[in-house]
Amino acid sequence: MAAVAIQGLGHPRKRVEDARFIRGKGNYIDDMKLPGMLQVDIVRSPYAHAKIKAIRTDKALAVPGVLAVITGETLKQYNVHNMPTLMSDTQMVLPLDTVKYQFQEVAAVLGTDRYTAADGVAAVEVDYEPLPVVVDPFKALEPGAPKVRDDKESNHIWHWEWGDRAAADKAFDAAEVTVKENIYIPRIHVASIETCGCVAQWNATEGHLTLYMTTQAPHAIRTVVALITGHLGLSEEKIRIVSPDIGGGFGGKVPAYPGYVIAVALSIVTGAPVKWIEDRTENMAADSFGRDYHISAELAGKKDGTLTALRFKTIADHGYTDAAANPSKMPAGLFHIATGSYDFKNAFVEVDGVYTNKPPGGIAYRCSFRVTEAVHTIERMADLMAHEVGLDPADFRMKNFIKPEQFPYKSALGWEYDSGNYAGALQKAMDMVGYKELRKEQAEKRKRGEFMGIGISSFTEIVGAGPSKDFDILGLKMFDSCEIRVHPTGKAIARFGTKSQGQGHETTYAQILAEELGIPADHIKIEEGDTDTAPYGLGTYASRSTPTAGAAAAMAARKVRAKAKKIAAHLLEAAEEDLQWEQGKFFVKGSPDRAKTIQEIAFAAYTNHPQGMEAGLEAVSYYDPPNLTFPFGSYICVVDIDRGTGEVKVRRFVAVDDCGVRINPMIVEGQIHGGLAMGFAPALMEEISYDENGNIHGSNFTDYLLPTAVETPKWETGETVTPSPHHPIGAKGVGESATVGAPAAIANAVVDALWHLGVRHVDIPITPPKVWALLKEHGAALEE
Amino acid sequence: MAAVAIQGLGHPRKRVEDARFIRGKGNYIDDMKLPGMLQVDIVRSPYAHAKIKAIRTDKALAVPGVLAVITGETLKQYNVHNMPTLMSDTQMVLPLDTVKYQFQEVAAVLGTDRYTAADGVAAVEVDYEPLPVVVDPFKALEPGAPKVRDDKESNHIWHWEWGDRAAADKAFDAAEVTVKENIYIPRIHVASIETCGCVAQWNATEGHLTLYMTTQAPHAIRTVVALITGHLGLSEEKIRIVSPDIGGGFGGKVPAYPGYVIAVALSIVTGAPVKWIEDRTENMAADSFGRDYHISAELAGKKDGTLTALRFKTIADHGYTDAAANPSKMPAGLFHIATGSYDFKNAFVEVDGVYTNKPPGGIAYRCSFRVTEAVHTIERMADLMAHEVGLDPADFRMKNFIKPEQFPYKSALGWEYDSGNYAGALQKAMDMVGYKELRKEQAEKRKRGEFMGIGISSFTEIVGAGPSKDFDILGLKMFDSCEIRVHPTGKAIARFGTKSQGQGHETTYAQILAEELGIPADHIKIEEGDTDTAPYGLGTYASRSTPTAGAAAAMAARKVRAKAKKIAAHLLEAAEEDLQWEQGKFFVKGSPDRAKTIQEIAFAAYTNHPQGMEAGLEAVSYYDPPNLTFPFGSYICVVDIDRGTGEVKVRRFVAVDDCGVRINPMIVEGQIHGGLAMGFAPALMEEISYDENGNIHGSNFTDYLLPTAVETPKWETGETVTPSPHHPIGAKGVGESATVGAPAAIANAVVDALWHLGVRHVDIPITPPKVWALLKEHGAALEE
Amino acid sequence: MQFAGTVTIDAPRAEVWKFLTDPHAVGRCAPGLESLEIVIPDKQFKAVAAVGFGSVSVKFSVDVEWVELDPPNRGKLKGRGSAPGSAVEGSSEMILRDLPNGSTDMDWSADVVVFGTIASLASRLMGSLTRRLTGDFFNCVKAKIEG
Amino acid sequence: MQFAGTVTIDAPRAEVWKFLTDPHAVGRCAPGLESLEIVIPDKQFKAVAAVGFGSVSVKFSVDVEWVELDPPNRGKLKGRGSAPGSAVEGSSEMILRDLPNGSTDMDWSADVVVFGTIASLASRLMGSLTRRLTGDFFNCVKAKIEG
Repeated sequence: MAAVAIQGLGHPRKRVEDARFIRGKGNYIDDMKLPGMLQVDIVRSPYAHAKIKAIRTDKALAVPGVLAVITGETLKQYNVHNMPTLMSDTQMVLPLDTVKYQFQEVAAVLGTDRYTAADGVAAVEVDYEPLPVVVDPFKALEPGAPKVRDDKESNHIWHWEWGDRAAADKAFDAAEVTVKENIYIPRIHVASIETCGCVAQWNATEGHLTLYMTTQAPHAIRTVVALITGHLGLSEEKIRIVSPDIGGGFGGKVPAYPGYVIAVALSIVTGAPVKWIEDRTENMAADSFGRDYHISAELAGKKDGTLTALRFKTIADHGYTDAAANPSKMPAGLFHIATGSYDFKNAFVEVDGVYTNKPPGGIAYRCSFRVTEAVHTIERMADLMAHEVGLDPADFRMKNFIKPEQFPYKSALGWEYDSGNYAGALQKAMDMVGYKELRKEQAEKRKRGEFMGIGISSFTEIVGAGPSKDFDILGLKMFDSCEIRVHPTGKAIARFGTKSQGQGHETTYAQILAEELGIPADHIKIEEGDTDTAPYGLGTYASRSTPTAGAAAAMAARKVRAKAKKIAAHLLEAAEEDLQWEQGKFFVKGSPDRAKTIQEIAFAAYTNHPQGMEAGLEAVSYYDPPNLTFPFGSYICVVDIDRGTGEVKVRRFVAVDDCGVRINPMIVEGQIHGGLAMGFAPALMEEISYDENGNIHGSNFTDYLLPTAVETPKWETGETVTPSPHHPIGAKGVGESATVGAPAAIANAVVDALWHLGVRHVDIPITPPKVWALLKEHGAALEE
Repeated sequence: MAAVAIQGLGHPRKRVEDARFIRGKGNYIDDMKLPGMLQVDIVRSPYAHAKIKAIRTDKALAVPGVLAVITGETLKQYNVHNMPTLMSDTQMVLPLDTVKYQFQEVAAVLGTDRYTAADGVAAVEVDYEPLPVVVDPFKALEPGAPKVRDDKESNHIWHWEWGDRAAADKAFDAAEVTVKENIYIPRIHVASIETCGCVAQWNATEGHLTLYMTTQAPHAIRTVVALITGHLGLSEEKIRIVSPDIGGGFGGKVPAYPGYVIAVALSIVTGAPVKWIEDRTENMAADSFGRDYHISAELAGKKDGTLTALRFKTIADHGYTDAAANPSKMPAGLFHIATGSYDFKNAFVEVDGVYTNKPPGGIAYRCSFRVTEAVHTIERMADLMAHEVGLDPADFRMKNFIKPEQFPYKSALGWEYDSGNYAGALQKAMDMVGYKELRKEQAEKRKRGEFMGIGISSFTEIVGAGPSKDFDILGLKMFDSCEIRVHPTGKAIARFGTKSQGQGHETTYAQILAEELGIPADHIKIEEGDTDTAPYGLGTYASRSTPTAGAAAAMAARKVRAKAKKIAAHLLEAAEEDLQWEQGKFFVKGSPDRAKTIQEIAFAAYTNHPQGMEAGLEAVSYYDPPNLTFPFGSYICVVDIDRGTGEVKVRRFVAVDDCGVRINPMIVEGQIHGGLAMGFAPALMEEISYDENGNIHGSNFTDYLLPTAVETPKWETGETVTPSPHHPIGAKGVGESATVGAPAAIANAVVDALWHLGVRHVDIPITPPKVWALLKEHGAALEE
Repeated sequence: MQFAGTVTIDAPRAEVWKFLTDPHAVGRCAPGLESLEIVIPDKQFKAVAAVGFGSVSVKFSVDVEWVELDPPNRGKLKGRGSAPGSAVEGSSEMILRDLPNGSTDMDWSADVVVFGTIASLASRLMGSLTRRLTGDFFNCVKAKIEG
Repeated sequence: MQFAGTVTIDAPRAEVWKFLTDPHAVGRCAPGLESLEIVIPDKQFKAVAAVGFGSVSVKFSVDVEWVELDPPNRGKLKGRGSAPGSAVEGSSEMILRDLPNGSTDMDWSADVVVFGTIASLASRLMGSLTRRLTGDFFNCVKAKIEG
């Protein structure tokens, strides 16, 4: 057989998971069919706020094949009608007496199959008494506003602030120039193509629960389930969470939803496996949303364009319960990355969380805990200030960037940026796009009455949560893990506490291990998502897999290599210190032919290890990152605006990303393409809104506009490489960069196109009607 | 909730696996039904030796639902028509041209279900040309005997010897007394209630094989499969062996049988899961047998009864291929434990392996590699010598036992016995049974012409293979392993390289861990049998689980405890050296209230570990035992013989076992009861024999007599406890002691009953016809 | 959603009044009406009607109550209905005026709020659909009264 | 297994010979015979017969050959048969002698070896079964010839 290539770092290895995905052989939750499996479907509230006066189940129970209807009262017997959120708030599983948002779970119907259960749901009769609804967080904060939560003092959840308020205020008072804007980052939904679901399988004989579920964080879910159900005797060793293939996560599959608890409860009661799968509307209307931040942003600076201070004040709409998926100590996530790529001396941010009659949340939309909100705001504001002081937005950025020599850089809001070369990335993007020529073209077109805009976004992310000192979820430190076992024949299996949802972990983790051990990546099986087998980890979200579990992979591999060296010394009858490593083998210094390959060493680990050494060749690493990583990039977007329709046409989009060392350039490229599409979408198309009665708009793909290949622009990508100094392989994570960075480039381009009309800001999504109205307001619309 | 009891060592904890077994919820191979699963059935040879002239498959392929018929020619295309045995001999998977024993696999039929496949098997037409058959190993060694193997020089496989031949011969020459006897330990079958089988599941998309099979040694099987199929690209990381619940192993489920390879090949070709399950006759007639040792035994001694030397010469019938499941360097297993419990200064044993036209083998029948053969022989011979020198067999044994103060004791055949108190065990058995009164009763009955016998067996076993220096299987060292992971809530999961077949590992391993960690056994989930998850181990047989994996459990737990101590020190803000362990917690010396429980420490391991320490609380141990363990015991059997029928009635059976520290006395008791039944059975009932044409007798439960509750005597058990000095918890293993020790006690009792007639030996099984014939020969039979 | 309009019916006010306050009479013009039950005459009735909104079709059970009845001048009713996953609340008022030519003018207005699936799935369609349904309804009423 | 016996048939030797060397004639007495095919007259024939041994029932295809034929004195045949998982081999000889009363004595002997499932599953039953079957067979032959 020909030698198998090692395919370590930097190799554009084809995604091994695609072998099954492109053949339709993936194993998603809804593919699971267990013998005797039942199906649950959920009765949901048409009202956003109502008292439940009665739930009549007799007609539902008369539907052939309907086995049970359960309500909050049923669950209350076991004290599982409520559950804690990841932010230690309370969320109803099924209500006892009131519903708090439209499409909230009201009752659950168990049937022999999905159709039967749905028929049962249609036959459940619920009497509601509508209650006053509040959907606007500002109104929710007004005195006398309808109270969302009976168990709370008011609709104000928490106030959180970061930075030095007094110093910031002082800097503003002293500022030569200030700009201010109200920016709304609307509520959107991750809209994974696979909705959420689970199959709960209770083994009554063993008192053991297997819960197959679409979760991004299986271990955390296990511990949470154990903490919730401990009083029922369902302790942690009796719970196995299995997260099979996941058809998109993006943050939406971090929380636990009521459907999971309901399926588990019904499986325990019936002894049969119970499946719960959301339909599209349930997914869009009842799962945790993303964003919904109302930001009042101010920048201060000098006339020459030097930024001096930042003040952001935010109202965060959390819906009816604070079910955000954030590190527990950070109620507004990492929003305090708001100083972005700029060297601010003074900064202050504050956020107030508010209850409204909307679904619980929020989670990140493919972003590391509110980083998009921060990036969008600072990048929009940077453009405002640039224009205000009369600088080209590119020049303005170059002037204010943190300089390469300033790293590690301590921001005014407390973060220690690990590494960066912001000017390098922007310059590369400008070169790629032909910035100067575009500005010339724009000026010419403006003369002709054509609206062309150029937008820049020079974002800095903060990912890889996180160092155990500060980062935890319900107390669980945000380390992540890798276990590797090398088999006698030199092949290996490795497991991780993370869970790929499309990121390609099976491919890239093997490459890290291959790089470190010299075992071909094709000979390393990667597994995740089974709490019985994977080492404990906090899961995949917030671009943390490479920074944490990827680092753990390298560290575990190095432990294996250390043992391998001892075995090699034994086999070669040499001193350890006389051995030298060359990818895939140890040899005696100066005698390259006196060598033992990693495969020979592996066999010896089971057949001829030194007496006194334990057999086996394996290691585990629980990696506690010393810091976060700070990927960055500069995106430049060129738009043309149709004066007749208001349509924004993205003509060019250049994305230069710097995510440190690239494990698999092809996968990085793919992640960026996907991320750009998910930055483009909320910039121009996606939004979930509510009418004054709490009726959702955007609960289906007719109303909630996902971009398809038809709408999506052609992306032009480039790279710079500034390794993370503290990550074992210098990688930073890239899964979310483009989602975070893209919207501001598009919005800035649109405003840039309309600036001369007097337009200073447009909230995303920048839809044709919105643009057309602006054009019309400024007398620039073409009308028939 | 009430506190959960820890249930550590010595606790008669109920078997947790019984929850599923007694409810019919066990998960055995034949319970597995995978979607689209096909079934294979096997065409077998009616001849013990024949040339295959033609295999006609057309009628079989015409059976509706029959999908394929494969032969050796099919497999030869992939070079998998032969496979290596564990003794590096060659075994046919399917023959190309000749069959070598009756019921050998000839072709395989794949059908949509078991019935279809069986119909296909009946429709395959095979033309045979019968060849000369040799079933007697002595005849096989004669010049001109039919040659069993075309690829070998002769029917002689190997010669193996141990000890000092010259010194032994010299001692015999100088002996005052010698005794000699030819003893046949017949071929028997483990006859597990569950036959062998597998479900092979090839995933063509991933190039991955999952093989669910009834194996006692999953990891070794995986490596062997990888070594066999490496040339086909099926490498070790792409093979997962899962051994589900096993309905009895006893050694018979250590080897790989052709059916497994056939099922795998057919799954790979069809892409569908393929099940193969033996029927009873296939299991009895084609799987590896046990024993079949023809031993010519001699002892030398002084007139006062002092033993001086031992010489055993053995012809070992291995059938058509040497597929014995022994440590690879030991072709006759541990037969050189033949000096037993006695202090021999000189000993020599030799064994010659021989091919015959019989099924391949052999494996141990619930015994640690030929130990029963050795024990039966030395214990029968001890009785002969005792009678020869006119000593009571008990007194004779007491005189010759290795004394407690001699341990560790180096035997003349090279073993280092770890610990023992043989006289103590025998004395206890004698007290329990009332030995002196029985001898009186016997004398009185003999006067009345009644035949009553008292038999003693003071056996010493050798188990727990084994130290890596000497013990390997195909090079793989015979360590075993435990991995333990403690979850945040202080519950745990632990996995082992062994595989319970009824031994109760799920119960006892948890007790060892509970003892060491103070985590209640009920909070520790135990798993084995999945090569993807369990650490590498050599499997369960030869009473090795407690000596190796049980030791690994204790060692892994102690590693966990060492880390727990560091965390406790952090939590208590105390120095490690000031902490004291008390089962389940660490406390500050002198301040018992300044304590952290293991559960608190576990939570801290994920939520509040010291900075710089990795998160998690887990450890792996691959335990390389420094020595074997040497359980022992003394059994006394009292029989009455029916002069009219020859029936041997076991009136009393006292079994005093010393297996060192008892982890779970109830399980030890159960193991002894089961072992005694499996000692009783071959002593009186079980045998597989062949006629001169190679037709098997004993291929079904009508001809092969398993004892039921009706036949089985009432056992009286007792214990002494002599811990193993080198095992972490002092345990020795007990699963096979009774099987090994019981037959000699019964045989000795029968000979004792008939000694005065001149009977000196009866080969087992001591069936009524055999006894009646002896009685008749000596004029003592009652005839109508 | 609020709707209003005026319909001129070529019939005397009393006749128009009689027709419009008789649920069974009006019911014949109600689109998708499946059943009608008078609970308290001139006070309360129940109706079941199937309505299709685009791809969504639901059957509403509606409880209707006359909250004002000033024969033959002015009537006002309120209703609340529910369907699986949806609900509707609304009120409607009519004022009859004699026309010189013996005909009657009816000024009508309605205020309808929908909740749930219908609201979220079919909101884009609601306005035009409602216009079409009310148009059909009043044409029918006119035709029936005018005979 | 070896069997032998003598049967006295109340018929002339030639007649007995003729019957016993006619497979179709003898076949009528063969237990479980399902088909019979003459391959070479007076030399070779094939038979298919179902035989039950205790719980085991198998259908044997047997090839039979006359290896000696000395009419009307002595005949010897050999056969080999197979069934799924089983095989049988055997030979049989008959010697006819005139009796003074015009009857014929037939001395017969048979040597049968079985292999495979039948041998291993049914060996305990084989002796008694064979005795019963041969008894039935010769009673039938006697009856048929004596007519």
